[in-house]
Amino acid sequence: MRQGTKRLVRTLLLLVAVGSASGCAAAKIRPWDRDLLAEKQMQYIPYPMVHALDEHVYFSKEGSTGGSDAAGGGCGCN
Amino acid sequence: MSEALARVEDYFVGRFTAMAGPCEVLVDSDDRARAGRALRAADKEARRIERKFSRYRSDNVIERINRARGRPIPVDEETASLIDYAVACYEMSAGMLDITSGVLRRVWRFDGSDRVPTAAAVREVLQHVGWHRVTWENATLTMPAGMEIDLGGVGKEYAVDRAAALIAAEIGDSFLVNFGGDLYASGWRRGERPWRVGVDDPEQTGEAALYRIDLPRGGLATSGDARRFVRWKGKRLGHILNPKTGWPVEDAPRSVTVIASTCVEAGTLSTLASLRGPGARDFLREQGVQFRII
Amino acid sequence: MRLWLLTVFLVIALALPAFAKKHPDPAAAGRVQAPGFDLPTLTGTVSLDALRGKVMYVDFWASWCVPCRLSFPWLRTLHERYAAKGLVIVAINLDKNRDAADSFLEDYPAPFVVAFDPSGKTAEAFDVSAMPSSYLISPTGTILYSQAGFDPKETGKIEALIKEALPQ
Amino acid sequence: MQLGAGPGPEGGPTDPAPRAPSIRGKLKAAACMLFASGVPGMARAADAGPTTQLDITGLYYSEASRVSVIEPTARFTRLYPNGQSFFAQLGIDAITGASPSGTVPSGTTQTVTSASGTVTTRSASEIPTTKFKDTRVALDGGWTKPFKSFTPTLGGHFSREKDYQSIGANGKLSIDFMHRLTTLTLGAGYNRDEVFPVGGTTAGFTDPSLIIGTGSDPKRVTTGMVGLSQVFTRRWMMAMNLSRTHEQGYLTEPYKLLSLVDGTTGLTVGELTEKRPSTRDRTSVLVNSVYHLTENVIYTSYRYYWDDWDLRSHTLELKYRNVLADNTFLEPHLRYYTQSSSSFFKSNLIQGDPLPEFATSDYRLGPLTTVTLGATYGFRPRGSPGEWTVRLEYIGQLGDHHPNDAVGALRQYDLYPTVNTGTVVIGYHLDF
Repeated sequence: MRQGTKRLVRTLLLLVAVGSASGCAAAKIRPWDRDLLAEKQMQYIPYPMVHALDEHVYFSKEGSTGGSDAAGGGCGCN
Repeated sequence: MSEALARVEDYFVGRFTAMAGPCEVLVDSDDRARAGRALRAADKEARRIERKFSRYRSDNVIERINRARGRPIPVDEETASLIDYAVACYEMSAGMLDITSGVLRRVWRFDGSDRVPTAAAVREVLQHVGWHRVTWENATLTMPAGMEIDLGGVGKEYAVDRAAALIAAEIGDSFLVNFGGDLYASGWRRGERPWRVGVDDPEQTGEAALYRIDLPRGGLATSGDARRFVRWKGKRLGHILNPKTGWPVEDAPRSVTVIASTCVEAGTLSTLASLRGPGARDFLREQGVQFRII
Repeated sequence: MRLWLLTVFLVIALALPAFAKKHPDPAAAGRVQAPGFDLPTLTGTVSLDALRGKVMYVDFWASWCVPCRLSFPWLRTLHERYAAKGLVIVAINLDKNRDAADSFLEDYPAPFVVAFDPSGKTAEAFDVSAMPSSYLISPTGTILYSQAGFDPKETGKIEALIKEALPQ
Repeated sequence: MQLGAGPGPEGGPTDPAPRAPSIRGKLKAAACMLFASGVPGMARAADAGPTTQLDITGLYYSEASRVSVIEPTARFTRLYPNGQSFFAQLGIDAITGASPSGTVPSGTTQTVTSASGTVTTRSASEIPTTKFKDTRVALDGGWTKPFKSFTPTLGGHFSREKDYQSIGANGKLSIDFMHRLTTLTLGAGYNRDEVFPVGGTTAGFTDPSLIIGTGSDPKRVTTGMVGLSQVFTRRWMMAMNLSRTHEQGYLTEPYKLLSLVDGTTGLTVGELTEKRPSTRDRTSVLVNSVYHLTENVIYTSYRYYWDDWDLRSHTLELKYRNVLADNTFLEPHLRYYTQSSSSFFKSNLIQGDPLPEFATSDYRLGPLTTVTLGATYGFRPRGSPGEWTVRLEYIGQLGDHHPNDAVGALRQYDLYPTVNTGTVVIGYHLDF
């Protein structure tokens, strides 16, 4: 397998391992304990529009892309 | 909240402005926190009803109905029950209490001058007045283009009773709600004292109270407004309009104050009385309610 | 592309348990005793025993729970319609911070009984699995019906159950 | 109506109440109907109507003596009681300024006319830049609806500028399990970008004036994403996202050039267009954590990125949301980014050497470090509705000033000077 794909599989397995391990650790959070989690700030992207601006700025200033959402491309930033 | 809460003698007075007028909540208690909760409940309900039913707002059900140009408009349960109440008043008053009569203000300006619309102008507006032109069934209103409904009349009194119901659920103390003169008292104050209400003289609104009424429990409303009238052929015509003729009711009393079990009933009775002009006193005596006519 | 198929397959396998719904056992309705509680309210205290003989509708809610905003107006309707016929609604608040509950109650005034259980021990006793959760309790203290979450389309069915449980 | 409710003189005479009423009885019934019908103050749960949200953001981005961008964006979102929502968004970018053309300092004073018609004079040691001015319009839309244990999301994108058009769509499916403590998200996106450079497209390594075509040249971008989010405690949740992008088609930057220099003196002999591969597979793994203290919130994220152009990058981001008095907040923000250069990055081509398969001197594919420092202040002005946020940021980009493949006179010049950028983002949110 090409070097990139090998790395991808390794990351994938890591992802699954983290997922299942964490699943049982968090069993004791009850529905009424979700007060903080329900807050608007408790999101990975609390301000989606500002996040989109940042993605656009760094996409046109650096060589990397992606990470949090699948929407990509869309500008001839020369 | 922008309202203010002050201690007066042995009760609390909370004031705020809503429905284009001064609003007050009086709570016969020493507990400031409870008075505050009562005040907040009244303030919130007054604003909610104003937002929902005021003719001056551009984003509510009244606006949707008045802009429908003939299309049927389904309404929510609260609006439906208010319209049902208005229809009951329309039938009870043989068409004299009509929520579609608001458009008459397009031709009438009660600014104390002697400007009076022409008969033709009145006739033209009257084509857009009359509940009989409206179809109202299973909570859907269909009204010909050019017509408008106005729930402002009953709206303020409804807000008083609604606010009172919410305060009663909030605190046990006796209280009094006063939205711009329409009020409701929940019961006897401590020490078996009634709420004493001053009714001002229509000529100098705002100055000395002409007389006082004891109001232990129930609604009080006043119809007639000293400042809105025209002079015509030496006669003073008040702003109470007869929806059938499109003309002010002749010799309507300048102010009719009625006490009834709820503010809504008091308001409707006072308006019905005013519409009878000189017959107002006999009408109210026949209804067996406490009232004052000037 | 083979790799992506592997990923998708793996993911589906992992996600399957999510769809195995836990159905409450309908046959148990009416036989399970409701756990007791004795909680402070706005004006005093409320307990299950004190309300024995009355049909109760217990609703667990919190200020930060969005469906609870939708359920409160409906609870008010139930109160307005059936309080006189003997229905007692007890809305148990699970907020950890009382101010949040108070400001919610300002926006959604509650004419029915509101109790406060910041520790959540009553919710634990009722094994509440979602927010809000509500339980219809018979005069003898047994759970006639339980509803996890709030679904406007279910309100008709619950109202019918309440009418049935109330003394005719 | 002056209300004197205090103890006053004995009440005035009121008329007595004689015979049984007729209208009053009917009126009482009607009033009871009004209040008894369970109407007070509430819409039935089912018809709590939809609400609308307005979000406006304005970006002002300015690189010292280079590019400046003004980007206002407005978004309308319609929210329904069952959680479903639509949004439509319009964004406009106005870009002006100059960006490095890719060529090295010529060592002599020169004037240059560029494809988009502007003339610049340049001193010997100055990095050659091409001036441009462009306006880009972007339209976005989206829909989502939460079901019992999964939430689909769909989105669409269209953007158009003078020499570039992009049409795209993306979809996501989030599946909740373990009582919504674990959420798996699958995402896919497709973008079709078309490049129609001013002056036509050029072949690689040719004279910039040699035009091979004027038609548009598509670039297809497909992305796939799988993410796992886990709530660990009442205060802490973490997510890991793996995303993979495949780009195919015209990936070369139309205006980027390479200098052909004399192998010993380093003086410019000529300029060639750059050449990049026609495919690119890009992968990134992002780990994201949100931790809620008593009132404040800490956001940390790390991304590792790699692609088959041999470019590797690390990105570390820290934000600390500090809640202040009467719902204002201050959120300081640090971002550190470093990337290794792609395999075909060169600062120039040597005359006489055999041409490589690919080559670019675009600093964005070379060794690069970006440091961003900034803070966001959020507040709700008393009396006026809606929430405002203002963010000020400094972005510093440091390349490799003296690359080791520089020859002759070029060794003394700073071929990749540090770029300092300031940005201001103003945000406004309104529920109505």
